[in-house]
Amino acid sequence: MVRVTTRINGDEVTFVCEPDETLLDVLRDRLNLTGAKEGCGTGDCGACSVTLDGRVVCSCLVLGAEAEGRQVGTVEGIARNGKLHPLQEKFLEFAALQCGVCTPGFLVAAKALLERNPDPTEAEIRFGLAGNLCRCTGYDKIVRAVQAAAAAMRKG
Amino acid sequence: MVRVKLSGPLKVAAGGEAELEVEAANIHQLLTRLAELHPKMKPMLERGAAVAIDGQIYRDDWFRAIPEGSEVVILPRMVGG
Amino acid sequence: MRYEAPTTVKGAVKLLAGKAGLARVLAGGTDLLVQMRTDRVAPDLIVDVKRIAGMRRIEAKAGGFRIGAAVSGAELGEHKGMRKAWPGVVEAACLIGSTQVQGRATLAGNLCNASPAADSVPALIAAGAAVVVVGPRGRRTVPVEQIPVGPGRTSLKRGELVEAILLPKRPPRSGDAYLRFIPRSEMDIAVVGAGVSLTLDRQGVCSAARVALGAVAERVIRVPEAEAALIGTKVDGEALERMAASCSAACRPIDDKRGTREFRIKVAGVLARRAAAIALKRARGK
Amino acid sequence: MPLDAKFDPATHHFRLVGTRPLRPDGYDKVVGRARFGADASAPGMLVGRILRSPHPHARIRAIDTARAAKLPGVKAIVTRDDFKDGDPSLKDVLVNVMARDKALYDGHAVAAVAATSASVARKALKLIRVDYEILPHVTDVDEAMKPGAPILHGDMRTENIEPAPKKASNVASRCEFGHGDPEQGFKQADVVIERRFKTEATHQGYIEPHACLASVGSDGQGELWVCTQGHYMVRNTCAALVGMDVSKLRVTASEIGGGFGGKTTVFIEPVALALSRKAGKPVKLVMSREEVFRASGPTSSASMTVKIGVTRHGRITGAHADIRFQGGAFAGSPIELGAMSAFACYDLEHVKAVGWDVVTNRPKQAAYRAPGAPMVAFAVESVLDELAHKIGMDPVELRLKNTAKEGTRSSYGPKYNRIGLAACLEAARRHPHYEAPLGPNQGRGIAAGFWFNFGGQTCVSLNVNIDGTVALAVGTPDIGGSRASMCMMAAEELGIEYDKVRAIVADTSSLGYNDISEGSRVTFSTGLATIAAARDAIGKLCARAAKIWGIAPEAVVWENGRARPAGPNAGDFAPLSLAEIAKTAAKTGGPIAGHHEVNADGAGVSFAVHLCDAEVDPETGRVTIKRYTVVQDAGKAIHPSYVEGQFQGGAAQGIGWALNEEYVYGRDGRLQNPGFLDYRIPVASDLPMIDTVIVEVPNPGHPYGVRGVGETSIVPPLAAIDKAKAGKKRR
Repeated sequence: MVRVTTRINGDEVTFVCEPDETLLDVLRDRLNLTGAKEGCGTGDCGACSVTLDGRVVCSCLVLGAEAEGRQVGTVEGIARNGKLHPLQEKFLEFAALQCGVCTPGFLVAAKALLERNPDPTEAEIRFGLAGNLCRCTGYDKIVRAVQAAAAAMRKG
Repeated sequence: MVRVKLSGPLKVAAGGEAELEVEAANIHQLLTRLAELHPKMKPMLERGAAVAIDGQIYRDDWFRAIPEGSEVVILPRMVGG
Repeated sequence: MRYEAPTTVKGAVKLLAGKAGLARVLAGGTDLLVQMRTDRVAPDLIVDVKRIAGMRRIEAKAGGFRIGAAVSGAELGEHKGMRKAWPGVVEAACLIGSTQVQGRATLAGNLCNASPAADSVPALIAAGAAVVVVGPRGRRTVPVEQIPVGPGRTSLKRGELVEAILLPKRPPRSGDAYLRFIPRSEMDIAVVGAGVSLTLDRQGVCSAARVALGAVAERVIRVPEAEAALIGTKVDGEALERMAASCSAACRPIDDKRGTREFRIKVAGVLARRAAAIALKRARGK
Repeated sequence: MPLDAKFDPATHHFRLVGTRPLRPDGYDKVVGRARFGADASAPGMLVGRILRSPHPHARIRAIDTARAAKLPGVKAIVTRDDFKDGDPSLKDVLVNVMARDKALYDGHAVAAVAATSASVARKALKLIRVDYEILPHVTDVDEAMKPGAPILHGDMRTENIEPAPKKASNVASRCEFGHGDPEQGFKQADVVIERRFKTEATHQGYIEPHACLASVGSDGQGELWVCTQGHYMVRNTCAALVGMDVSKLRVTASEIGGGFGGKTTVFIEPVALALSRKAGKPVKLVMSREEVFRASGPTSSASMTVKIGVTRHGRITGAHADIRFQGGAFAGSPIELGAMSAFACYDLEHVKAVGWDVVTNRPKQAAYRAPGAPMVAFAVESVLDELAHKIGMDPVELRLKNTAKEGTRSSYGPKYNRIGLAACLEAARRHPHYEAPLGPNQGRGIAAGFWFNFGGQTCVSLNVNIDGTVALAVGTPDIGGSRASMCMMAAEELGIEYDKVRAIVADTSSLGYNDISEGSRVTFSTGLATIAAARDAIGKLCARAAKIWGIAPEAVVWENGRARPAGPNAGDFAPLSLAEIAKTAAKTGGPIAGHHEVNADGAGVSFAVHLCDAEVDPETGRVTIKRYTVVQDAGKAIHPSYVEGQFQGGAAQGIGWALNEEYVYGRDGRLQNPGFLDYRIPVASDLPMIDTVIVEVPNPGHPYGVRGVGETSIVPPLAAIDKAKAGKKRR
């Protein structure tokens, strides 16, 4: 077993895990943060997206042990003090989710995208989010929600 | 008397007849009568059949009345995704 | 299984060379963790090299670059100097997987995974890149094309790991490019990949060229005939066609779920030609 | 409860229906709080894992679990011996859940373990020894039909052919639909085209793998948490397979991460229950993505021959289809639906569709959005397009000339009621997309599609709370925003605000039986039942008001959320709001609730027309979808955003099917691409925005005119994209 101390959504967390256990399994099974989902376990769907030191990654392709001393961000940390992030608001307003299982991954990835590129083109959004699979929406409403959130965030 | 149109497996079970006339006032009577007339139909009807009366499809509705002179078609029971 | 995150190269080499059974280097982990999950590899020891100083850095060196083995594709893509000097290499690295994979995957990992379809490898070979290999017997510098020897197999010896990738100084009037064919627009493994780098003299005549193809043989191959078809020409339509034909002729691909032999042979030429056209534009400073 | 003849949903002013409020489950889903199948846990929970056959066809001589059982941490192992034969109608389901004498496909379950951790469970699987006798296999539908093909089931005789065959075959049955005589029709044609088509199997590709948490005690009572489209189906099926009383198994439907038909049967649930019963502890069982591809229910693959004849003036004189579906290792492909839907868009005098249901060494197919229809529409619409080209007629014009309309005898038997195909064709032709210029290497395709839509058993309970809010309990898992539509319909009827109604999906012990969320039935049937339950509650609310006022109940009417005397003769009383009546409910007779139980019929068929522009790289053949428009009849759109979402989602799945999605089997009979890397569903950068046009031709079978919208949208894309790819400007 490995003992790991890390920060998750700003809070210091210490956990123990198997050396081959993924960060996704640690988050879900040990820390009860089930917002990140396992859709494939092989980095092909993005449902388990989290940020690691501000960069979006698939938590199924990160070992729990690697989180030592790092900053982890999950969907549970996007709303602050009960207030939804503009992306969360626009996802609801634009009906950008149907089943909602890919939504946490999309929100984490879209937030990271907008932090690096506050005014993305449609193509930049589509390519930037190509690692997040959605099977319900055909992406149309997701892209529109991200565009609207970006506009709202630029206005401040 | 009700004129019933058959297709698919039911037509085969009725010895190739595409249309039958049976005495029935509702769907239950119709299905019972058909199974009596053509015992080969019985397992198919039990497995599930839908009945269209004047274009309206009923999947299960034994006591749905069949108006005189209406058009009746028996179909396989359908499922969706 | 044991997980270790040494902070020095020496420490890493010692771990890898130890009697730990099967040891694997963990850089980005985007191949290794998938292989572990699908039971293709069950290491006894994982050596995470991301805490080694120097492994996470890109350094400008003698006009070229030294890219630490744990530098991610995203970090490479954000490096202005690399983007300007070797856009083909950067583009190839940034084609691997998704934004999420980009945040982790490394050039060194892509190379050492030794897939014939690795996107960054044809671009690195075309760029004339080399790797610094470090092991129990010290350091050696090896051209990129000598690392993979077959699907999943490298020339690295027990206890050795790649420490850095070296990109040479870009000669004046040079350009590089990488293109691949995938059925979707993202997220697929290359069905065919083509990397081209070329240099023009002052008259616009091609004085040097390197061409490499991915997913058309048991490993990424360099195609000297295609290079020869460009050198000494103005990289006009005719030269490009001859280069494309040489590329197709050099292919020895397999039929698999991702593409047929026939398709790969044909498209290898098409992509090499298109990549050369982009490299030419870049060499002309456009 | 049909549409009231005096009520026209097209002109009626709805207060809420047709608006776009936020969905009630939305907040939980954007903050990561929504609980899906794999998100539940229980104290002392074990981890379940399933051992699967690596062989496509093999006799299982013996299974030795002794070594695995000795591994510390292993708490239960189940094999075929733990599942006894029972209800014969569930035999195939049972054999699919756990292999009996033979493994019938790559991925077929042969044993399962429950252990204290995932790593122990994984190790235990490796210690189970299965003695296989490898048998020849077949995975292709045409190969499986040939004489001499490896036979899957020694007792299978082709049904519905005369004389009944004596020899075993992989052809489970034949079916036939249509009327008239196509041969006669072809003689009247100026042009007759016959073409053969093949389509590979695809997968629903829901992002959430199958997952459940089972807990069975030695008292025989059980609880099951599961992601499913139909938790009542899960309850009834599992109770039968595992041998429990239906009343003792309580099933709760988790939030569901996509289904599209793939979660309309059971796979792991009976296994988890059996493991839990044996171990005496809760067991969580979650499929990996690889298991989802290898061992859940993909679609049929199809082989089809379609022949259509037309006159120079564009009248279809005859149509014939011969359709062969393999549906995996068991009978039951959606061949009848495929054959019935083949020519459903057209008004034909001579039409016939013959279907063959074939078994192969592949996983048992499950429903996928309009099961059976997309591949057949691909064949039929492609031939029609070619005919239009040949006679020099606009393809929309050709379809309009032959379009099915009210009174048309459908190719599957009944005459159509009011339908919207012509309206969709006209709307497509009017759409700016239809005449927009095309760039180089671009082509435009158009195709029509049809789906039946279903109703089914539905039970709804609506409770008026003390503060004037309303709790609505439905029994159809919400697979795409249906709770929002239900709240809207209830609030519309009750005359209260949308956010005063809260809808939940009740567990199987809290509400009566409901059929599966399938067949585009939820907004139709659960909506219909919700409206009826609201009207039931209104009746009771009016009765309470009557009591309070001391007048006859018939003298009270409900208007704008308030009870008021029907007229001056009834008395002069200030109207009572729902909240006011609710507040005194305890003193006026107790709780106020509305209920409705129905087996809904009259779902109303739906049609769509799709337009697609594609660009083809002339050297590599790579296809890019440049523009896409969906025109579809929704009857009445309750929440237009989610109607559009269904249109767009179905189109995207159809685009994936048309371009890159397919099951690839190797010569060894093993699935070569059991993952999202090589089973390539569309990613965001593969698609353009998908324009939608909602056509509203009211369905006479629903009080607001609703038609199901979930499935039709996957039917036209295969043909539309194929034509667009062909590169000619065939509008």
